[in-house]
Amino acid sequence: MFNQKKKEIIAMLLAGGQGSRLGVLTERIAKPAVPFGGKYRIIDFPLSNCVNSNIDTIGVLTQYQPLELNAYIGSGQPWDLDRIYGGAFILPPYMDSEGGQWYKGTANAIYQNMNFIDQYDPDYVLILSGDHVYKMNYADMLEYHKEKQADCTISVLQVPWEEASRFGVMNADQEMRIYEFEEKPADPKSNLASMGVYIFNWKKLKEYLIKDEADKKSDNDFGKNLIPAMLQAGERMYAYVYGGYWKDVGTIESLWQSNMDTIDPTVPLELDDPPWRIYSRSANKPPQYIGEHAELSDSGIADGCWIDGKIENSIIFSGVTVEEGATVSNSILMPRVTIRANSRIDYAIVAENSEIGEDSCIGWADEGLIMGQDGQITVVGPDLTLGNRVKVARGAIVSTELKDEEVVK
Amino acid sequence: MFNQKKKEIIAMLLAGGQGSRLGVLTERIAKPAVPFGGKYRIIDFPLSNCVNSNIDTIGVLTQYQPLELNAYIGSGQPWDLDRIYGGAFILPPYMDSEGGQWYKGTANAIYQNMNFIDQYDPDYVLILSGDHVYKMNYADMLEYHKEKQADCTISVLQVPWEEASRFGVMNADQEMRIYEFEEKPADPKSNLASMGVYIFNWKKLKEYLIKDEADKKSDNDFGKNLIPAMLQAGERMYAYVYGGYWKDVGTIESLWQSNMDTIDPTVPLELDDPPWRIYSRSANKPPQYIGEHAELSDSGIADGCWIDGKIENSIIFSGVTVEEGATVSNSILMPRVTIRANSRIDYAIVAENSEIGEDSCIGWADEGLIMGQDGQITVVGPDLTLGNRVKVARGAIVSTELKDEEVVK
Amino acid sequence: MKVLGIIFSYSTRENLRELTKRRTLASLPVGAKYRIIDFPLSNMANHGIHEISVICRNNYHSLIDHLSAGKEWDLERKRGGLRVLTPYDRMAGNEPVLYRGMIEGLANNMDSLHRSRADYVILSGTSVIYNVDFKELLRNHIASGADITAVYADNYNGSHFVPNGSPIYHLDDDDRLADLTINPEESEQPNTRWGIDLIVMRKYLMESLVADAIAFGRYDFDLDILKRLAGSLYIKGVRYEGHLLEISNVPGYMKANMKLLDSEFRARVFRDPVYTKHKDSVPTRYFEGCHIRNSMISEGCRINGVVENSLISREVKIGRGAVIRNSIIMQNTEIMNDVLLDNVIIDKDVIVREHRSLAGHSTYPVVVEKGSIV
Amino acid sequence: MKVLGIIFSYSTRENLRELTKRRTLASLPVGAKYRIIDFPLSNMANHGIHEISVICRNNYHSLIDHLSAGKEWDLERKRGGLRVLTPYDRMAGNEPVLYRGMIEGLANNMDSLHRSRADYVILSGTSVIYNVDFKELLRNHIASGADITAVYADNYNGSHFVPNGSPIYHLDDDDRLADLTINPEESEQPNTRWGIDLIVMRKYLMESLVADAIAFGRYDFDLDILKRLAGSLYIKGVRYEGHLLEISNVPGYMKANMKLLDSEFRARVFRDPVYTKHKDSVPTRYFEGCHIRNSMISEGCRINGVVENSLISREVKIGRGAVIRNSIIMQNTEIMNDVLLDNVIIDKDVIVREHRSLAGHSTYPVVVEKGSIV
Repeated sequence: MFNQKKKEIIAMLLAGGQGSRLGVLTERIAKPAVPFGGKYRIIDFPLSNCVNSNIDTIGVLTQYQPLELNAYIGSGQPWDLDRIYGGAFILPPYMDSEGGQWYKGTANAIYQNMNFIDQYDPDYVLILSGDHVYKMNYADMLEYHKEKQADCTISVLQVPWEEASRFGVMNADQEMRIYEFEEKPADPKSNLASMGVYIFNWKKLKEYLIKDEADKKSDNDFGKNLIPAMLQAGERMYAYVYGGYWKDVGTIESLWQSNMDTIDPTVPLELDDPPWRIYSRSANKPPQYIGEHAELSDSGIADGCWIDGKIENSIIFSGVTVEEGATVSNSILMPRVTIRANSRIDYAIVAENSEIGEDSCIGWADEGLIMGQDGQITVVGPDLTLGNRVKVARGAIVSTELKDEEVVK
Repeated sequence: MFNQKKKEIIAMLLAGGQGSRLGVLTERIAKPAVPFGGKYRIIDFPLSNCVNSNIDTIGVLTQYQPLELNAYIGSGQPWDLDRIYGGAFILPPYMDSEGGQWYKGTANAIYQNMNFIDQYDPDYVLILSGDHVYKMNYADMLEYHKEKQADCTISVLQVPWEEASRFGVMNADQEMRIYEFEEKPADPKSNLASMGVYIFNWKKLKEYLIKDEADKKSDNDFGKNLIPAMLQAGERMYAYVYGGYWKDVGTIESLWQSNMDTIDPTVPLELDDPPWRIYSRSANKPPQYIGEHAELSDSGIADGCWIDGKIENSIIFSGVTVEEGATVSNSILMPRVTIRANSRIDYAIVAENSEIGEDSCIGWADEGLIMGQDGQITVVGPDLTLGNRVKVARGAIVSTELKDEEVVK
Repeated sequence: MKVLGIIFSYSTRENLRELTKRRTLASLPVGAKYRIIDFPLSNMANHGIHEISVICRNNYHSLIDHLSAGKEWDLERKRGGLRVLTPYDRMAGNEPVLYRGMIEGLANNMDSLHRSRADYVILSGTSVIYNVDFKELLRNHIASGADITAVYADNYNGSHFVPNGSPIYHLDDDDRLADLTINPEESEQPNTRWGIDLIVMRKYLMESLVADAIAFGRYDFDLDILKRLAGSLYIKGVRYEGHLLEISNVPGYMKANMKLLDSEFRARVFRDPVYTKHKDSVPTRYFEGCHIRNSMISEGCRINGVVENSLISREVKIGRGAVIRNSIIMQNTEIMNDVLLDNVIIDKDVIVREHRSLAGHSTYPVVVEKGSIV
Repeated sequence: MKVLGIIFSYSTRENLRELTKRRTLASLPVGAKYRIIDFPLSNMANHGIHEISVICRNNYHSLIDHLSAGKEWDLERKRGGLRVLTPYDRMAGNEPVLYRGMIEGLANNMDSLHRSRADYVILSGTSVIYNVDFKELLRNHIASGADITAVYADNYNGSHFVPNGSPIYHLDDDDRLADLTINPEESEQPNTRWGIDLIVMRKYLMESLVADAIAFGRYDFDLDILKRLAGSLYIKGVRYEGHLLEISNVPGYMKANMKLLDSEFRARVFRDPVYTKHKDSVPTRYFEGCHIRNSMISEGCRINGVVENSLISREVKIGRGAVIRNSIIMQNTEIMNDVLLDNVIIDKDVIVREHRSLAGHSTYPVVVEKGSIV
């Protein structure tokens, strides 16, 4: 609009999802805004991947509970996306002279923003999802897309064969040209699972978006409708095999696991990676203070914390307080959580601003069972105050305040 | 959300309007984004008034064709509204876990954003409209509001009695306490017309917003529902008399007139006013170049123009070209308009990017009538190419391309 | 009421050895994450002073880099905002002339200061870190009818310590400045009121006082304005009640940093946000076998060894078996395995190799210069 | 391929009289709205060079003010972006030392330049304004296998004019630099190739060349690097084909500005956007009775009189009956009624009172210093 100039590629980031399987964690915020890794939010990963791949124009499609996400992205400055021409743009649903409609599906969300894309006259459009944790060079994928002279390139992950039936699977020939797409096939022919990362030639995509919109029976979804339609029409679609770390943090367990992966040196998700930094909006807190009684090991701790207890194999976000005698193990404490003296937190996620009283136990298990061994994670929702001597059983979800000595099973 | 801190007052700017009486000028943009005064857009006035009144936190409620408006506001930097805590925020309609709804009326738009307002814990909320041209110190109005210990203060204008029946009229006692509000009364009791500028105590407003939302019969509009409800309940509501220039630019004629007012030294709408600057996003163009054959008088011309014709009593936006022999009088040429050689433009508005071919006449009148004398303004819509020797009659609206020698009556 | 804040990035009475060899005092790292200037800048910005000029004298290279346009302090503004004022060429014959005192710094930048539309100025030095409610200070100044308000301390976080070279205010019973002397040496002096380089007055008064002083070749604000004019102007002394950090020599620098390990004191210093330049560091990683006690540690560190009573800045690496006590480690330094440090100040970008051992004393800490390899 | 742009804000061969008395060449106003530095900065930013260091020598006060963090050029970035490099204290005995040539400017800032992760550097002066496709220049440099690419002109917008003090490149048949001499005086010299201060090379080569030169006390890039090493390095001369503006003395400054009144030339200069610091000026108001011919005029002016063949900067007021011909009027100046000006350069913030008349000649324009009252 100001300084018209062409961009070779722009990204469209689908950040509208409610993420209902994350329960209390996404009641008031969109899934891409969920805190991650000690000082990030999930959306930092696709945003940082973009800037590190030299993509400086990103439309962020929001619809569900966007207030916090919009404020978090702001001018885009933390990701170096406050560009004069380009940058990060929030794209909510809107009305035109024919009225308004909500985003019906992923393809419809892009369809409604074709004017935005056309402003930049791009050759290629990169479609991303706001709820995956991974570090990926989209510039390499674009190179591949151009080499293959593809109409659409879909980034895929080789998953264990036994898990393939949980994914959208791409069946491709030796040249990696896709000839079939199967959503959660009972009997998969391939183990190439779609990551939900697509590069399209913009002209081609536009054509199919318009067709798809005209089809009243369509769900207007990339995976269900648009990709199959393109395949059926014989367009040149290629699979691009990505070999790095990738996780859909769609469940409590996968969110917990993926957080833990950031402090596991055997997992290739090193955040301390200067040539491929993950950027985030800083909380502006003083340095952490480690008190007289602290014991720390195998943990990541952010600025603004006050730690006088024991922290083991845990992720501690900024502004957390852990008092003397408290023990936090195998857990995630989100920003500004307080753990009072002598409490024990094990295999748990405690969401923003919540406070756990003294002598409590979060992730309490029946005798005879080792905590968390069966993979169950306890969750305490945001902005809750739990009293003293509270007991919350392993795997429970706390979404209301608890009085002293309450027990949640 | 980041750096919680109280604000005494924040502004909520209703910028969602379609402005349907502006026809082709608002087909693709919201009314507050309409260009004004040679380098501004209408929304620059309320935004600049806010920062000049030391209000640094503004929610901008958008719904209709927001793409250009959102990009224009961007980070808020041109208005000094790129603050770390506070600044300008675009607030579109959104979905929460119960689904989404469009803004139903002005009051509903505020209702849906109560969480946004509560973040700043303000004592007062200023409600503004995005389609009025005026320079006003809201800080003075706030002083008045506090002095009167009002629950709500409504800014009013003294209009000529014969025009009062076209406005929402406030009937007030000697203390300026409002006892009655009449929307377009046939027989007005007062000439105090509401300007659509309100200061509310936030607690009080919140209470009435919740009541109003619960009332299924309500249109959820400030003027129709919320203000009358507060009056009926006996709340302390005061009229604040504003004495300066104010114009609702809701029609083609008022838009034209208000533009002309910016170059009329007898009208108190001086834009060259360093202590009360109107800020705008700059188009970044080189200085204007005035050629060998130009004749200029009583006009305002922006950067980036190339003028070799005659310009009289007109407003010329940035990037406009006027070729040799062309005459532009009593007209508004919006950004990047081109007027080819020997054409005549009189009493017209030519919208962005349009081109008028050679030897054409825009604002052509039957013989015997002096152009424009009856107040009719000719409009050429945006992005149109009109051929050579075209004739467009006074008062006509052009919304499609015209071929050489076409005549529009 | 518009206020212009003026911060002097240098001090004429500091002796910080290697620490200020290549940087001006205002850009000295402090508190494991900050630079000194972050404190007065944040303090002003938090109290509604959004127009601030920083007067530089020399070695301001790193300060310009740190401040840039002032975005982190919310001072990148069209109206007001941050201005970093570097000196015009100043030569007397063939000699370069550094500002001798605050007056010359002001005079050299009078063009820029003059353009401000502020009614009042608040002048601040950088060798004392305080936290003042500037709105209240200004209200009191106006209410008192004083020409100049000068803020003093007589209680340095509970002690009667008076820094060397400080102006000592002699006030009459109405708190009016009667005389001013210069403290000849650092010492405990009960009931002594020493100026903390914090001055309030009308802007036009500052402009005319500076013009007068310069005309007579006077340059020292304390002696040539406050002391000299104590009789003719109403100069009011106002007591500062809060916490202080005073940094004008190396032991003082050490003491000021260590003071921040006191949780109650630290809470007061960081009651309002203190802004600094962002780095995109990761959370600090603590590995098995590390042992940390009573220390302030910033993000981006990787810590294996023992850290006690120390301040560790961003992106510091501490190897296995290393023991760090009573020390300050600045940004991006690497302490390798089995190093022993006690009472040491290690500047930025230093490497301390395996098995090295350095020890100073709190009255004379060892300083390792920026970029060294030990 | 990462590129670091390095712009020298000063020139050692300029003589611009009062115009550069209080400002460095790079911040000299030009083209009715811009400062010289806007052109190389915008040119680089438009061609994907987003990491730029500006090396300052002295009088850079106004340049820092103009550039701030580089937001207007889209160079306020976390990764790369604009850095304004002011000198460290440089004293030889008691004498202040100004950089004598480009080499000393580079050497003094080597710490900062060294931190950049760029592979290549592009060095640019400020006395010649050009518009280069840097991407293509770099591609050619790499393809040629040259150690250094040095860009020359042999055609100054159609004339064979060679500025005084320019390096003259003597190339062999393969466009390889064989020798370099300095042009002793401004003159028409057909087929002479003169360097426009635009150099490309690998960053590590620059670092080692500068380190070597400094070790031997050498400072002049043209003589001490290009000429001296012409035999041992492959230094390739590349011809610049586009438009040029050369500004090293007052008549040249006048000529360069007047050249912009040529619509075809102007269109080429502004083909890509040229960014500058925003002012919130209103549209320029033309009143009845004004008469304007062949002039460039910026926003915020109020014009009543006659303006011909002139450049009028922002916020200039021109009274009734005033006649301005062949002149340059800088920002915020007021020309009162019935003033006559011909071949005059009026700096910023000047007032010319009623009925005054000033006239110079195109070979010797009158210059009115900033802030004067005539």
